[in-house]
Amino acid sequence: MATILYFGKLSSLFGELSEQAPLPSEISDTATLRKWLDETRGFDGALMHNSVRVAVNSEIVSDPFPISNADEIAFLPPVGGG
Amino acid sequence: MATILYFGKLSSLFGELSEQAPLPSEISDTATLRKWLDETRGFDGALMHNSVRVAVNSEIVSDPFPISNADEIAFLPPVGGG
Amino acid sequence: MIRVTDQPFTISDAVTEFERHAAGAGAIVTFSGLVRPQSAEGEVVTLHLQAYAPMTENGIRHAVDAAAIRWSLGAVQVIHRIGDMTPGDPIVFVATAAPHRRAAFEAADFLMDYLKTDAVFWKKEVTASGSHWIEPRAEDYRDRSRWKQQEES
Amino acid sequence: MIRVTDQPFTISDAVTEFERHAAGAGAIVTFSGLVRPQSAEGEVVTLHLQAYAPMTENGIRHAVDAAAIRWSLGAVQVIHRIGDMTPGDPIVFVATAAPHRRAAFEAADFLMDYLKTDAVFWKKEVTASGSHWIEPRAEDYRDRSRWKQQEES
Repeated sequence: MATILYFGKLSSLFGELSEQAPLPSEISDTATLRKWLDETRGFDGALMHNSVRVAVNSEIVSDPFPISNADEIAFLPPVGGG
Repeated sequence: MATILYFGKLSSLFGELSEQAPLPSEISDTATLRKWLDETRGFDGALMHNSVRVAVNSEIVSDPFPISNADEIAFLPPVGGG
Repeated sequence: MIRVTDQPFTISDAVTEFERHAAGAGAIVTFSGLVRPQSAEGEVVTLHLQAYAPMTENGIRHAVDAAAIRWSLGAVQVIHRIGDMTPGDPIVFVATAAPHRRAAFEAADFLMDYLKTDAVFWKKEVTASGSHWIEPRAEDYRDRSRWKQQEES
Repeated sequence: MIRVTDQPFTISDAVTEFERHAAGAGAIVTFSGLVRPQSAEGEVVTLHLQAYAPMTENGIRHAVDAAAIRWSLGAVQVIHRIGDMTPGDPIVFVATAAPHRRAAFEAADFLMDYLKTDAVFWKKEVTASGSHWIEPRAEDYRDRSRWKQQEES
Protein backbone atom coordinates (compact mmCIF):
# COMPACT_ATOMS: atom_id res chain seq x y z
CA MET A 1 0.00 0.00 0.00
CA ALA A 2 1.25 3.48 -0.90
CA THR A 3 0.17 6.55 1.07
CA ILE A 4 -1.12 9.33 -1.17
CA LEU A 5 -1.52 12.87 0.24
CA TYR A 6 -3.58 15.63 -1.36
CA PHE A 7 -3.11 19.23 -0.20
CA GLY A 8 -4.99 22.48 -0.72
CA LYS A 9 -7.74 22.44 -3.30
CA LEU A 10 -6.83 18.85 -4.21
CA SER A 11 -7.96 17.79 -0.73
CA SER A 12 -11.27 19.55 -1.34
CA LEU A 13 -11.71 17.82 -4.71
CA PHE A 14 -10.82 14.40 -3.29
CA GLY A 15 -12.81 14.98 -0.08
CA GLU A 16 -9.99 13.67 2.12
CA LEU A 17 -6.39 14.62 2.90
CA SER A 18 -5.04 11.16 2.14
CA GLU A 19 -5.68 7.62 1.05
CA GLN A 20 -3.93 4.28 1.34
CA ALA A 21 -3.89 2.59 -2.06
CA PRO A 22 -2.27 -0.55 -3.48
CA LEU A 23 -0.48 0.58 -6.65
CA PRO A 24 -1.52 -1.34 -9.80
CA SER A 25 1.47 -3.18 -11.30
CA GLU A 26 1.61 -0.83 -14.32
CA ILE A 27 2.05 2.23 -12.03
CA SER A 28 5.80 2.47 -11.33
CA ASP A 29 6.52 6.18 -11.40
CA THR A 30 4.97 9.53 -10.43
CA ALA A 31 3.91 10.41 -13.98
CA THR A 32 1.79 7.29 -14.49
CA LEU A 33 0.47 7.54 -10.89
CA ARG A 34 -0.59 11.13 -11.45
CA LYS A 35 -2.50 10.23 -14.62
CA TRP A 36 -4.11 7.16 -13.04
CA LEU A 37 -5.27 9.08 -9.93
CA ASP A 38 -6.51 12.00 -11.99
CA GLU A 39 -8.74 9.66 -14.04
CA THR A 40 -9.93 7.32 -11.28
CA ARG A 41 -10.45 9.83 -8.41
CA GLY A 42 -12.53 12.36 -10.33
CA PHE A 43 -9.88 15.11 -10.36
CA ASP A 44 -10.85 15.74 -13.96
CA GLY A 45 -7.46 17.24 -14.94
CA ALA A 46 -6.77 19.11 -11.69
CA LEU A 47 -3.95 16.70 -10.79
CA MET A 48 -2.37 17.08 -14.25
CA HIS A 49 -1.85 20.84 -13.91
CA ASN A 50 1.79 22.00 -14.27
CA SER A 51 1.59 23.89 -10.99
CA VAL A 52 0.91 20.70 -8.99
CA ARG A 53 4.24 19.42 -7.72
CA VAL A 54 4.85 15.95 -6.41
CA ALA A 55 6.93 14.81 -3.43
CA VAL A 56 8.05 11.26 -2.66
CA ASN A 57 8.82 10.61 1.01
CA SER A 58 8.88 14.36 1.68
CA GLU A 59 11.28 15.25 -1.12
CA ILE A 60 10.08 17.23 -4.12
CA VAL A 61 10.82 15.19 -7.29
CA SER A 62 10.36 15.63 -11.04
CA ASP A 63 8.05 13.38 -13.05
CA PRO A 64 8.70 10.58 -13.78
CA PHE A 65 10.20 9.48 -10.45
CA PRO A 66 10.16 5.75 -9.52
CA ILE A 67 7.73 4.76 -6.75
CA SER A 68 6.71 1.59 -4.97
CA ASN A 69 4.01 0.49 -2.54
CA ALA A 70 6.12 1.48 0.48
CA ASP A 71 6.25 5.17 -0.48
CA GLU A 72 4.41 8.27 0.66
CA ILE A 73 3.52 10.37 -2.38
CA ALA A 74 2.19 13.91 -1.92
CA PHE A 75 0.55 16.19 -4.50
CA LEU A 76 1.20 19.83 -3.76
CA PRO A 77 -0.66 22.69 -5.46
CA PRO A 78 0.92 26.16 -5.20
CA VAL A 79 1.36 27.10 -1.55
CA GLY A 80 -0.88 29.83 -0.16
CA GLY A 81 1.46 31.29 2.43
CA GLY A 82 0.74 31.44 6.13
CA MET B 1 9.70 82.79 42.98
CA ALA B 2 10.55 81.31 39.60
CA THR B 3 10.96 77.59 39.13
CA ILE B 4 14.19 76.67 37.38
CA LEU B 5 14.64 73.15 35.93
CA TYR B 6 17.96 71.59 34.94
CA PHE B 7 18.01 68.45 32.76
CA GLY B 8 20.64 65.92 31.76
CA LYS B 9 24.20 66.75 32.65
CA LEU B 10 23.07 70.14 33.99
CA SER B 11 21.17 68.31 36.74
CA SER B 12 24.37 66.44 37.61
CA LEU B 13 26.37 69.69 37.73
CA PHE B 14 23.75 71.46 39.85
CA GLY B 15 23.11 68.40 42.02
CA GLU B 16 19.33 68.78 41.79
CA LEU B 17 16.67 68.70 39.08
CA SER B 18 15.19 72.04 40.07
CA GLU B 19 15.24 75.02 42.35
CA GLN B 20 12.82 77.73 43.43
CA ALA B 21 14.52 81.09 43.17
CA PRO B 22 13.40 84.73 43.55
CA LEU B 23 14.66 86.52 40.46
CA PRO B 24 16.85 89.56 41.16
CA SER B 25 15.27 92.73 39.77
CA GLU B 26 17.90 93.07 37.04
CA ILE B 27 17.05 89.57 35.65
CA SER B 28 14.15 90.11 33.27
CA ASP B 29 14.87 87.77 30.35
CA THR B 30 16.32 84.32 29.66
CA ALA B 31 19.69 85.65 28.46
CA THR B 32 20.46 87.53 31.68
CA LEU B 33 19.03 84.64 33.75
CA ARG B 34 21.27 82.14 31.98
CA LYS B 35 24.38 84.22 32.62
CA TRP B 36 23.46 84.87 36.26
CA LEU B 37 22.76 81.18 37.01
CA ASP B 38 25.90 80.06 35.18
CA GLU B 39 28.02 82.34 37.39
CA THR B 40 26.24 81.87 40.72
CA ARG B 41 25.50 78.09 40.56
CA GLY B 42 28.97 76.91 39.60
CA PHE B 43 28.05 75.80 36.07
CA ASP B 44 31.31 77.36 34.94
CA GLY B 45 30.17 77.97 31.36
CA ALA B 46 28.09 74.77 30.92
CA LEU B 47 24.84 76.76 30.92
CA MET B 48 26.21 79.19 28.30
CA HIS B 49 26.80 76.49 25.68
CA ASN B 50 24.96 77.03 22.38
CA SER B 51 23.49 73.54 22.54
CA VAL B 52 21.62 74.29 25.80
CA ARG B 53 18.12 75.40 24.85
CA VAL B 54 15.74 77.19 27.16
CA ALA B 55 12.00 76.72 27.63
CA VAL B 56 9.61 79.07 29.43
CA ASN B 57 6.44 77.41 30.71
CA SER B 58 7.11 74.34 28.54
CA GLU B 59 7.65 76.25 25.29
CA ILE B 60 11.08 76.44 23.70
CA VAL B 61 12.06 80.10 23.30
CA SER B 62 15.01 82.06 21.91
CA ASP B 63 17.19 84.22 24.12
CA PRO B 64 16.38 86.86 25.19
CA PHE B 65 12.79 85.98 26.16
CA PRO B 66 11.02 87.96 28.90
CA ILE B 67 10.50 86.16 32.22
CA SER B 68 9.01 86.94 35.60
CA ASN B 69 8.84 85.36 39.04
CA ALA B 70 5.73 83.33 38.14
CA ASP B 71 7.44 81.40 35.34
CA GLU B 72 8.88 77.91 35.02
CA ILE B 73 12.19 78.12 33.14
CA ALA B 74 13.90 74.93 31.94
CA PHE B 75 17.44 74.50 30.63
CA LEU B 76 17.66 71.63 28.15
CA PRO B 77 20.95 70.16 26.92
CA PRO B 78 20.79 68.00 23.73
CA VAL B 79 18.34 65.12 24.23
CA GLY B 80 19.79 61.63 24.52
CA GLY B 81 16.92 59.67 23.02
CA GLY B 82 14.98 56.97 24.81
CA MET C 1 12.03 27.30 18.45
CA ILE C 2 9.77 26.60 15.50
CA ARG C 3 6.30 25.28 16.22
CA VAL C 4 3.59 24.37 13.70
CA THR C 5 0.57 23.49 15.75
CA ASP C 6 -3.17 22.84 15.56
CA GLN C 7 -3.50 24.13 19.14
CA PRO C 8 -4.68 27.73 19.68
CA PHE C 9 -2.14 30.06 21.31
CA THR C 10 -2.26 33.58 22.74
CA ILE C 11 0.16 36.36 21.85
CA SER C 12 0.73 37.07 25.56
CA ASP C 13 1.81 33.49 26.26
CA ALA C 14 4.04 33.47 23.18
CA VAL C 15 5.73 36.71 24.30
CA THR C 16 6.21 35.43 27.83
CA GLU C 17 7.79 32.22 26.51
CA PHE C 18 10.05 34.16 24.15
CA GLU C 19 11.28 36.57 26.83
CA ARG C 20 12.83 33.63 28.68
CA HIS C 21 14.99 32.90 25.61
CA ALA C 22 15.86 36.53 24.94
CA ALA C 23 17.78 37.36 28.12
CA GLY C 24 20.50 39.95 27.51
CA ALA C 25 19.04 41.29 24.25
CA GLY C 26 18.65 45.04 23.83
CA ALA C 27 15.78 44.77 21.35
CA ILE C 28 12.83 42.45 20.88
CA VAL C 29 10.47 42.67 17.91
CA THR C 30 7.33 40.57 17.67
CA PHE C 31 4.92 40.17 14.80
CA SER C 32 1.51 38.64 15.29
CA GLY C 33 -0.79 37.84 12.39
CA LEU C 34 -4.46 37.43 13.24
CA VAL C 35 -7.40 36.11 11.26
CA ARG C 36 -9.09 39.16 9.75
CA PRO C 37 -12.87 39.46 10.17
CA GLN C 38 -13.36 40.62 6.56
CA SER C 39 -12.02 39.40 3.24
CA ALA C 40 -12.68 40.24 -0.40
CA GLU C 41 -15.39 37.55 -0.29
CA GLY C 42 -17.21 38.98 2.73
CA GLU C 43 -17.34 38.14 6.40
CA VAL C 44 -14.91 35.39 7.32
CA VAL C 45 -16.40 32.44 9.19
CA THR C 46 -13.38 30.13 9.29
CA LEU C 47 -9.81 30.08 8.07
CA HIS C 48 -8.38 26.61 7.57
CA LEU C 49 -4.65 25.93 7.17
CA GLN C 50 -2.87 22.78 6.10
CA ALA C 51 0.85 22.03 6.48
CA TYR C 52 2.93 19.13 5.21
CA ALA C 53 5.18 17.81 7.98
CA PRO C 54 8.17 17.85 8.01
CA MET C 55 8.47 19.90 4.79
CA THR C 56 6.74 22.93 6.32
CA GLU C 57 8.96 22.95 9.44
CA ASN C 58 12.09 22.38 7.35
CA GLY C 59 11.27 25.35 5.14
CA ILE C 60 10.75 27.62 8.16
CA ARG C 61 13.98 26.34 9.71
CA HIS C 62 15.83 27.19 6.50
CA ALA C 63 14.43 30.76 6.61
CA VAL C 64 15.36 31.12 10.30
CA ASP C 65 18.90 29.93 9.50
CA ALA C 66 19.12 32.43 6.63
CA ALA C 67 18.05 35.23 9.01
CA ALA C 68 20.61 34.12 11.63
CA ILE C 69 23.38 34.28 9.01
CA ARG C 70 22.29 37.69 7.78
CA TRP C 71 21.64 39.44 11.10
CA SER C 72 23.17 39.25 14.54
CA LEU C 73 20.32 37.65 16.49
CA GLY C 74 20.09 36.45 20.06
CA ALA C 75 16.96 34.37 19.66
CA VAL C 76 14.19 33.65 17.14
CA GLN C 77 10.75 32.15 17.65
CA VAL C 78 8.19 31.13 15.04
CA ILE C 79 4.78 29.73 15.98
CA HIS C 80 2.35 28.92 13.17
CA ARG C 81 -1.19 27.64 13.48
CA ILE C 82 -2.75 25.01 11.27
CA GLY C 83 -6.30 23.67 11.36
CA ASP C 84 -9.47 25.73 11.81
CA MET C 85 -9.34 29.31 13.07
CA THR C 86 -11.92 32.07 13.50
CA PRO C 87 -11.51 35.88 13.18
CA GLY C 88 -9.21 37.35 15.82
CA ASP C 89 -7.32 34.07 16.36
CA PRO C 90 -3.51 34.35 16.08
CA ILE C 91 -2.26 32.53 12.96
CA VAL C 92 1.43 33.33 13.20
CA PHE C 93 3.82 34.72 15.79
CA VAL C 94 7.38 35.70 14.93
CA ALA C 95 9.77 37.09 17.54
CA THR C 96 13.37 38.20 17.16
CA ALA C 97 15.83 39.36 19.80
CA ALA C 98 19.04 41.18 18.94
CA PRO C 99 21.60 43.52 20.47
CA HIS C 100 20.30 46.39 18.31
CA ARG C 101 16.85 47.22 17.02
CA ARG C 102 17.59 47.35 13.27
CA ALA C 103 18.57 43.66 13.20
CA ALA C 104 15.51 42.68 15.22
CA PHE C 105 13.15 44.65 12.95
CA GLU C 106 14.67 43.47 9.68
CA ALA C 107 14.87 39.81 10.67
CA ALA C 108 11.21 39.74 11.78
CA ASP C 109 10.18 41.48 8.55
CA PHE C 110 12.24 39.03 6.47
CA LEU C 111 10.77 35.99 8.22
CA MET C 112 7.21 37.24 7.74
CA ASP C 113 7.83 37.81 4.04
CA TYR C 114 9.03 34.21 3.78
CA LEU C 115 6.06 32.91 5.76
CA LYS C 116 3.51 34.81 3.65
CA THR C 117 4.78 33.59 0.28
CA ASP C 118 7.11 30.59 0.18
CA ALA C 119 6.15 28.78 3.38
CA VAL C 120 4.49 25.43 2.78
CA PHE C 121 0.91 26.13 3.84
CA TRP C 122 -2.40 25.83 2.07
CA LYS C 123 -5.10 28.19 3.22
CA LYS C 124 -8.86 27.95 2.77
CA GLU C 125 -11.20 30.78 3.63
CA VAL C 126 -14.82 30.06 4.47
CA THR C 127 -17.32 32.91 4.16
CA ALA C 128 -21.12 32.98 4.09
CA SER C 129 -20.93 32.70 0.29
CA GLY C 130 -18.78 29.55 0.26
CA SER C 131 -15.16 28.51 0.59
CA HIS C 132 -12.07 29.02 -1.55
CA TRP C 133 -8.33 28.34 -1.43
CA ILE C 134 -6.10 31.41 -1.22
CA GLU C 135 -2.86 32.18 -3.04
CA PRO C 136 -0.37 34.86 -1.94
CA ARG C 137 -1.21 38.46 -2.90
CA ALA C 138 0.94 40.29 -5.47
CA GLU C 139 1.89 42.57 -2.54
CA ASP C 140 3.33 39.58 -0.63
CA TYR C 141 5.59 38.66 -3.55
CA ARG C 142 6.71 42.28 -3.85
CA ASP C 143 7.57 42.37 -0.15
CA ARG C 144 9.51 39.13 -0.43
CA SER C 145 11.48 40.35 -3.47
CA ARG C 146 12.94 43.25 -1.46
CA TRP C 147 15.43 40.91 0.22
CA LYS C 148 16.50 39.31 -3.07
CA GLN C 149 17.21 42.69 -4.67
CA GLN C 150 19.37 43.59 -1.68
CA GLU C 151 21.27 40.31 -2.00
CA GLU C 152 22.00 40.97 -5.66
CA SER C 153 22.95 44.64 -5.32
CA MET D 1 -2.16 55.53 24.56
CA ILE D 2 1.12 57.19 25.43
CA ARG D 3 2.56 56.61 28.88
CA VAL D 4 5.79 58.02 30.30
CA THR D 5 6.19 56.40 33.67
CA ASP D 6 8.63 55.80 36.50
CA GLN D 7 6.86 52.51 37.25
CA PRO D 8 8.43 49.26 35.96
CA PHE D 9 6.35 47.35 33.40
CA THR D 10 6.57 43.93 31.76
CA ILE D 11 6.39 43.28 28.06
CA SER D 12 3.76 40.59 28.63
CA ASP D 13 1.43 42.99 30.45
CA ALA D 14 1.99 45.66 27.80
CA VAL D 15 1.11 43.19 25.03
CA THR D 16 -1.99 41.97 26.88
CA GLU D 17 -3.16 45.55 27.35
CA PHE D 18 -2.51 46.40 23.71
CA GLU D 19 -4.38 43.37 22.38
CA ARG D 20 -7.59 44.75 23.91
CA HIS D 21 -7.23 47.90 21.77
CA ALA D 22 -6.24 46.04 18.61
CA ALA D 23 -9.42 44.03 18.01
CA GLY D 24 -10.05 43.42 14.32
CA ALA D 25 -6.46 44.11 13.19
CA GLY D 26 -4.74 41.61 10.93
CA ALA D 27 -1.23 42.49 12.06
CA ILE D 28 0.36 43.54 15.34
CA VAL D 29 4.01 44.55 15.64
CA THR D 30 5.64 45.22 18.98
CA PHE D 31 9.07 46.57 19.76
CA SER D 32 10.58 46.28 23.22
CA GLY D 33 13.81 47.99 24.14
CA LEU D 34 15.60 46.61 27.18
CA VAL D 35 18.52 47.89 29.24
CA ARG D 36 21.62 46.18 27.86
CA PRO D 37 23.97 44.55 30.35
CA GLN D 38 27.07 45.89 28.55
CA SER D 39 28.00 49.28 27.18
CA ALA D 40 31.15 50.82 25.68
CA GLU D 41 32.08 51.81 29.25
CA GLY D 42 31.73 48.30 30.71
CA GLU D 43 29.09 46.50 32.73
CA VAL D 44 25.99 48.62 33.22
CA VAL D 45 24.83 49.04 36.81
CA THR D 46 22.00 51.53 36.30
CA LEU D 47 20.40 53.46 33.48
CA HIS D 48 18.67 56.66 34.55
CA LEU D 49 16.22 58.53 32.32
CA GLN D 50 14.75 62.00 32.74
CA ALA D 51 11.75 63.42 30.87
CA TYR D 52 10.28 66.90 30.84
CA ALA D 53 6.50 66.75 31.22
CA PRO D 54 4.48 67.64 29.21
CA MET D 55 7.07 68.35 26.48
CA THR D 56 8.16 64.69 26.29
CA GLU D 57 4.60 63.36 25.97
CA ASN D 58 3.69 66.08 23.45
CA GLY D 59 6.65 65.14 21.25
CA ILE D 60 5.68 61.46 21.31
CA ARG D 61 2.08 62.36 20.55
CA HIS D 62 3.23 64.38 17.56
CA ALA D 63 5.21 61.37 16.25
CA VAL D 64 2.22 59.04 16.80
CA ASP D 65 0.00 61.48 14.89
CA ALA D 66 2.54 61.63 12.05
CA ALA D 67 2.54 57.80 11.90
CA ALA D 68 -1.27 57.70 11.88
CA ILE D 69 -1.36 60.12 8.93
CA ARG D 70 1.25 58.17 7.00
CA TRP D 71 0.02 54.60 7.60
CA SER D 72 -3.38 53.01 8.03
CA LEU D 73 -3.25 52.02 11.69
CA GLY D 74 -5.86 50.51 13.98
CA ALA D 75 -4.10 51.27 17.26
CA VAL D 76 -0.79 52.55 18.59
CA GLN D 77 0.73 52.22 22.06
CA VAL D 78 3.89 53.80 23.42
CA ILE D 79 5.14 53.15 26.95
CA HIS D 80 8.41 54.76 28.02
CA ARG D 81 10.18 54.36 31.32
CA ILE D 82 11.91 57.16 33.21
CA GLY D 83 13.83 56.92 36.49
CA ASP D 84 16.31 54.22 37.45
CA MET D 85 16.49 50.92 35.57
CA THR D 86 18.81 47.92 35.68
CA PRO D 87 19.94 45.58 32.88
CA GLY D 88 17.07 43.55 31.40
CA ASP D 89 14.41 46.09 32.41
CA PRO D 90 12.11 47.25 29.59
CA ILE D 91 12.80 50.91 28.72
CA VAL D 92 10.38 51.33 25.85
CA PHE D 93 7.46 49.44 24.35
CA VAL D 94 5.93 50.40 21.01
CA ALA D 95 3.00 48.49 19.53
CA THR D 96 1.17 49.07 16.26
CA ALA D 97 -1.90 47.33 14.88
CA ALA D 98 -2.93 47.58 11.24
CA PRO D 99 -4.97 45.74 8.63
CA HIS D 100 -1.75 44.67 6.85
CA ARG D 101 1.69 43.87 8.14
CA ARG D 102 3.76 46.38 6.13
CA ALA D 103 1.98 49.33 7.76
CA ALA D 104 2.40 47.79 11.23
CA PHE D 105 6.14 47.13 10.69
CA GLU D 106 6.93 50.51 9.16
CA ALA D 107 5.00 52.52 11.74
CA ALA D 108 6.71 50.74 14.66
CA ASP D 109 10.10 51.24 13.01
CA PHE D 110 9.36 54.94 12.41
CA LEU D 111 8.23 55.53 16.00
CA MET D 112 11.33 53.84 17.40
CA ASP D 113 13.58 55.99 15.21
CA TYR D 114 11.84 59.07 16.61
CA LEU D 115 12.11 57.81 20.18
CA LYS D 116 15.83 57.02 19.87
CA THR D 117 16.86 60.43 18.51
CA ASP D 118 14.41 63.33 18.83
CA ALA D 119 12.36 62.26 21.83
CA VAL D 120 12.83 64.50 24.85
CA PHE D 121 14.75 62.24 27.21
CA TRP D 122 18.08 62.57 28.95
CA LYS D 123 19.86 59.34 29.69
CA LYS D 124 22.64 58.63 32.18
CA GLU D 125 24.51 55.37 32.27
CA VAL D 126 26.18 54.21 35.48
CA THR D 127 28.96 51.64 35.21
CA ALA D 128 31.61 50.46 37.68
CA SER D 129 33.93 53.16 36.25
CA GLY D 130 31.50 56.04 36.82
CA SER D 131 28.51 57.69 35.20
CA HIS D 132 28.00 59.66 32.00
CA TRP D 133 25.21 61.23 29.99
CA ILE D 134 24.50 59.60 26.62
CA GLU D 135 23.77 61.22 23.27
CA PRO D 136 22.18 59.36 20.30
CA ARG D 137 24.52 57.20 18.21
CA ALA D 138 25.34 58.21 14.62
CA GLU D 139 23.46 55.02 13.66
CA ASP D 140 20.29 56.33 15.31
CA TYR D 141 20.42 59.56 13.30
CA ARG D 142 20.99 57.53 10.11
CA ASP D 143 17.96 55.36 10.88
CA ARG D 144 15.85 58.43 11.52
CA SER D 145 16.94 60.13 8.28
CA ARG D 146 15.50 57.25 6.21
CA TRP D 147 11.98 58.61 6.68
CA LYS D 148 12.95 62.16 5.76
CA GLN D 149 14.57 61.04 2.51
CA GLN D 150 11.36 59.21 1.62
CA GLU D 151 9.30 62.29 2.36
CA GLU D 152 11.44 64.42 0.05
CA SER D 153 11.70 61.93 -2.82
